[in-house]
Amino acid sequence: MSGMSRIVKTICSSIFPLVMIYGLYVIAHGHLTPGGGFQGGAIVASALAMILVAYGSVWTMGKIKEKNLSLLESLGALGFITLAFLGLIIVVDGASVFFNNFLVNTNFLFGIAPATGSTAANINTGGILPLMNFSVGLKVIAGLFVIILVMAYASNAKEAKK
Amino acid sequence: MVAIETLFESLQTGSGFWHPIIWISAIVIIFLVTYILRGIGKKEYKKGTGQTQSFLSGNPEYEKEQMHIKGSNVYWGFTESMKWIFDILKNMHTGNTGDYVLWFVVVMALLFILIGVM
Amino acid sequence: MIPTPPDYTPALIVAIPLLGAFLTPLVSRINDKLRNIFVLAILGITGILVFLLAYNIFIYGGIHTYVFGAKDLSLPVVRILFEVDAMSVFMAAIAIILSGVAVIYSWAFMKENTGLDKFYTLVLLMVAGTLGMVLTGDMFNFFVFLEITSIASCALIAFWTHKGESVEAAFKYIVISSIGALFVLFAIGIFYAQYNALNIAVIASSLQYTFLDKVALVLLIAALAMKAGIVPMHMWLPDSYGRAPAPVTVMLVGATLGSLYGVLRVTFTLYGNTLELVVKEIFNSKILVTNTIGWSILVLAICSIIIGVMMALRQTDFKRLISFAAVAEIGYMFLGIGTKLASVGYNSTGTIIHPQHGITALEGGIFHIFNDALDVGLLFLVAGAIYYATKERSLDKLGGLARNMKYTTIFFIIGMLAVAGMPPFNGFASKLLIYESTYAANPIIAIMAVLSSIMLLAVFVKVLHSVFLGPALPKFKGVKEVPKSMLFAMGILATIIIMFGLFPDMVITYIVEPATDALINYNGYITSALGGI
Amino acid sequence: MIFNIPFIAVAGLILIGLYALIFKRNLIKMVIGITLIESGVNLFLITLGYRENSIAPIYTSSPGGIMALPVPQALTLTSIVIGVAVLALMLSLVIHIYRHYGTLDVRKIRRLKE
Amino acid sequence: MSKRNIVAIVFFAIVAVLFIFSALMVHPFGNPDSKDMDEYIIDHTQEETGANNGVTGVVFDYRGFDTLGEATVLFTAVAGVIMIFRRVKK
Repeated sequence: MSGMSRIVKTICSSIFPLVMIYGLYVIAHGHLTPGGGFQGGAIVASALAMILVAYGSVWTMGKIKEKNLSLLESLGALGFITLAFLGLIIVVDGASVFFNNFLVNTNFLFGIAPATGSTAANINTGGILPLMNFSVGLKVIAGLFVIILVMAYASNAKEAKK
Repeated sequence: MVAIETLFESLQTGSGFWHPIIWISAIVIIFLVTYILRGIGKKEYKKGTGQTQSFLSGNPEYEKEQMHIKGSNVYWGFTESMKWIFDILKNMHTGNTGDYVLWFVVVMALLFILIGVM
Repeated sequence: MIPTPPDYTPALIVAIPLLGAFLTPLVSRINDKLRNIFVLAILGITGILVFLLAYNIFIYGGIHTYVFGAKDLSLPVVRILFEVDAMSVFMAAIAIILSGVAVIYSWAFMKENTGLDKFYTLVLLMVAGTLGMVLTGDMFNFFVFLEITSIASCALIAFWTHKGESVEAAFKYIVISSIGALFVLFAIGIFYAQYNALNIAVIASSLQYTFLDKVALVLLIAALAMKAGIVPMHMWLPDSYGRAPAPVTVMLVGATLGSLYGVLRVTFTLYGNTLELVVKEIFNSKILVTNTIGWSILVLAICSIIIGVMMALRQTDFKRLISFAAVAEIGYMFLGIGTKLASVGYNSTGTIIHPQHGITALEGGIFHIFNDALDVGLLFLVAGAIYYATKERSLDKLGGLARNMKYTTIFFIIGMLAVAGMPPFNGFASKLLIYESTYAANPIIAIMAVLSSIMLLAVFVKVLHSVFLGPALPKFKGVKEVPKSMLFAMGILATIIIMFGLFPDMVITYIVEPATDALINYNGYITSALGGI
Repeated sequence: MIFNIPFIAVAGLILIGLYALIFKRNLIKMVIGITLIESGVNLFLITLGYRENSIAPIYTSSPGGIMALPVPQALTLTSIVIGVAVLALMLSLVIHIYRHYGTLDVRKIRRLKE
Repeated sequence: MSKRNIVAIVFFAIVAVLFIFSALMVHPFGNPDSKDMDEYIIDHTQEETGANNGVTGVVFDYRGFDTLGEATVLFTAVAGVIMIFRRVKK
């Protein structure tokens, strides 16, 4: 399929930034509001899938190769496991454990301890959880989109063969 | 710490013991005895005569390549005589994926009856 | 002289292969040879850690626990716990040996193929999944690693996508393994619903054997036994073993044994506390639940031994034949397990007793796990070498290869005798233990097992005759011996086989007996997790 | 007992999935069956975490009151992502099977048997 | 109605009956029996993980290793799909 009509393309490209921003919002506020890395990543990946459907897989594959996407995905996974290893390396009050939340309660980046009970949202809390959300979000965006892209391109190539 | 003398202890199986070193030495002794006995045997026979040629009951001898028995022909008699068992097994192994799941459901149901209900 | 491993070793054993898997796509952009070295180095580091841990546990005993994310465990157990006892490191050693051999083998075997970076990535992921399965102490974590192993193995089975059979085998494998994993997750949900816990030790300590626990037990045993490949749920196994590339098949053996470890964990640790205390009144005769499960496992085991051997007798595909032989070997392991479960009983005073022959049977079964991994792995590597040299997999077309491939023939003879349980190789020692203890339990089953073992030898004599012996066929004139690296990989396994065969008592004393004791002693497992608090 | 209607729905979903796997012949329908089983298990996990008139376990300007159990939601999240992965792999395998065999009938995709 | 379908229906019915019966045996919907682990998480997630969202606290802190495995599963699937659709030379 070589993309849909001009109307669809225009509407998709105008909706795309809004869905993208919404997904990034869900990723960034994963430790405060419902959502997180996986959900927001799925939203952004669905936006990309919308572009893929509108413009056709050949055009999209021409814009971005799946090799780069898988590279991006392994970068996200590396960031996640690196945060886990940092918990093992950095010693916070005697605890150096794999998956240790070494940033919480240190008034550093994301390190402010929230007041217990029903509080107002403070983006600067959560320790390494927002960072993990970012890496997982990157990973899910790249992963889901590369799956959709590769499968669409392969079935498209099969149709072209006929 | 691994004690080195445990290398040579023999394995107690409850109603006996098993020691590979003793077994291997026994095999070697038996081989030597057989070799000596073989040395006693007669050596003189006429080369190039009928004594050294193979005799297929008068039939002409085939080429070497044709005399190789293929894999599915080995144990032909066995499989032929037990054909009924192999037919049952053959019908059991349908390559159908749904049947694989069906076998799982069957075993699960039987285990339910054995463990859950009774 | 050998240093004691740090307490975070169990985490590193799983995390380092994962890190390597995430790094492999980046490394393979640089250079292919560098990627091969990198993968082997990752596996080497993991192997060193595994063997440090194994040495420490086998010699000094004890159970290593590691809590993720907190300094120490606190009640209630909300964090993921790794609990490593002798059985776990036993299985981890098997997995790491097989994967290292497979990687060395696939250097030459896989050279002509494309997409090798993904291949090595998936290999590392599969190793990580198997290691996590055997090391974890958390039910849901076990499920996650089970899924990692299943997905990676499925993708690797379908590596030769230009062959329809490979894709078909991969589809069957993913259907079967996802169903098994989903039912395992269902059982985990049942546990969570009743005890609000996911940790194995917590669940085992608070298990009450209600009806839902029976359902969960049935689901776990059925699903994990299917993934372990026991008759009549074995049909996916010859398909996927026979069509995967040879190194992948060797790692699949390790993954299948991981599911077998799951069965052991469930029957002996998770339910070991309760099963022996529950008595059922059937026709006013008191029957232990353990004996019911043990006898059902015994029946399945003897069925898999006989059917596996009979099916192997009529196969003409080399790897498929070895796969059915592997089904029979799995039956021997389940024979040991079932004999142990069925042998528990009352004595005259009405107290529970564990007879010696049951424990010997379990020892034989656990020893046979290692032997089966080595022997079947070596045979699959030999089959792959034959395919690499001749591009031919049917026994009807092969013949007379012993002239051209001497070392391969020697390795095949070693593997064949070891699988068939001929002295002085390792298969004999474990099968001897299984035979004797099973004879004490039930003579007929022992006799069937011995006869099937003899038929197994006959099967491999057929392979030896039709592949290696016989006149030199003209179309195999130019066949040469396989490269050095493949021979080296086969040589590693053959060396371990001969070592285990020559010194069985040391292996039993220092490796198998600690694993058996760790498996039987479920209270130790529970207290080492929860005793510290 | 009447409060257990969600659990009966779980059992029904799993049974429908098993039915599709055993009796249907189209590979896509079998994939749908596996997805149904997975949805049933996810529904089971998520219903375990529900408490009567409870709110979501989020403290950000929460009205207060008892909260639903957070662990089953986390487990369901994990198992959903795993299901997506399995589904993607199965569908790509189905595409390849159709390329090689020219059919999706499971009775004809039997080159590996006996 | 082939023989296979009859056998299938019989065993399927057994499994169905037992599943529905066990569904009735679960605790009543809406009030679980024991919930100490989740109560602990609900009480301590803010001071231990610093997250207002309890689910995120569980996913990334209490059970972070599961999340690593989950991310690994997605990574595995992506690698598998790309590998399956790669260009093979026959």
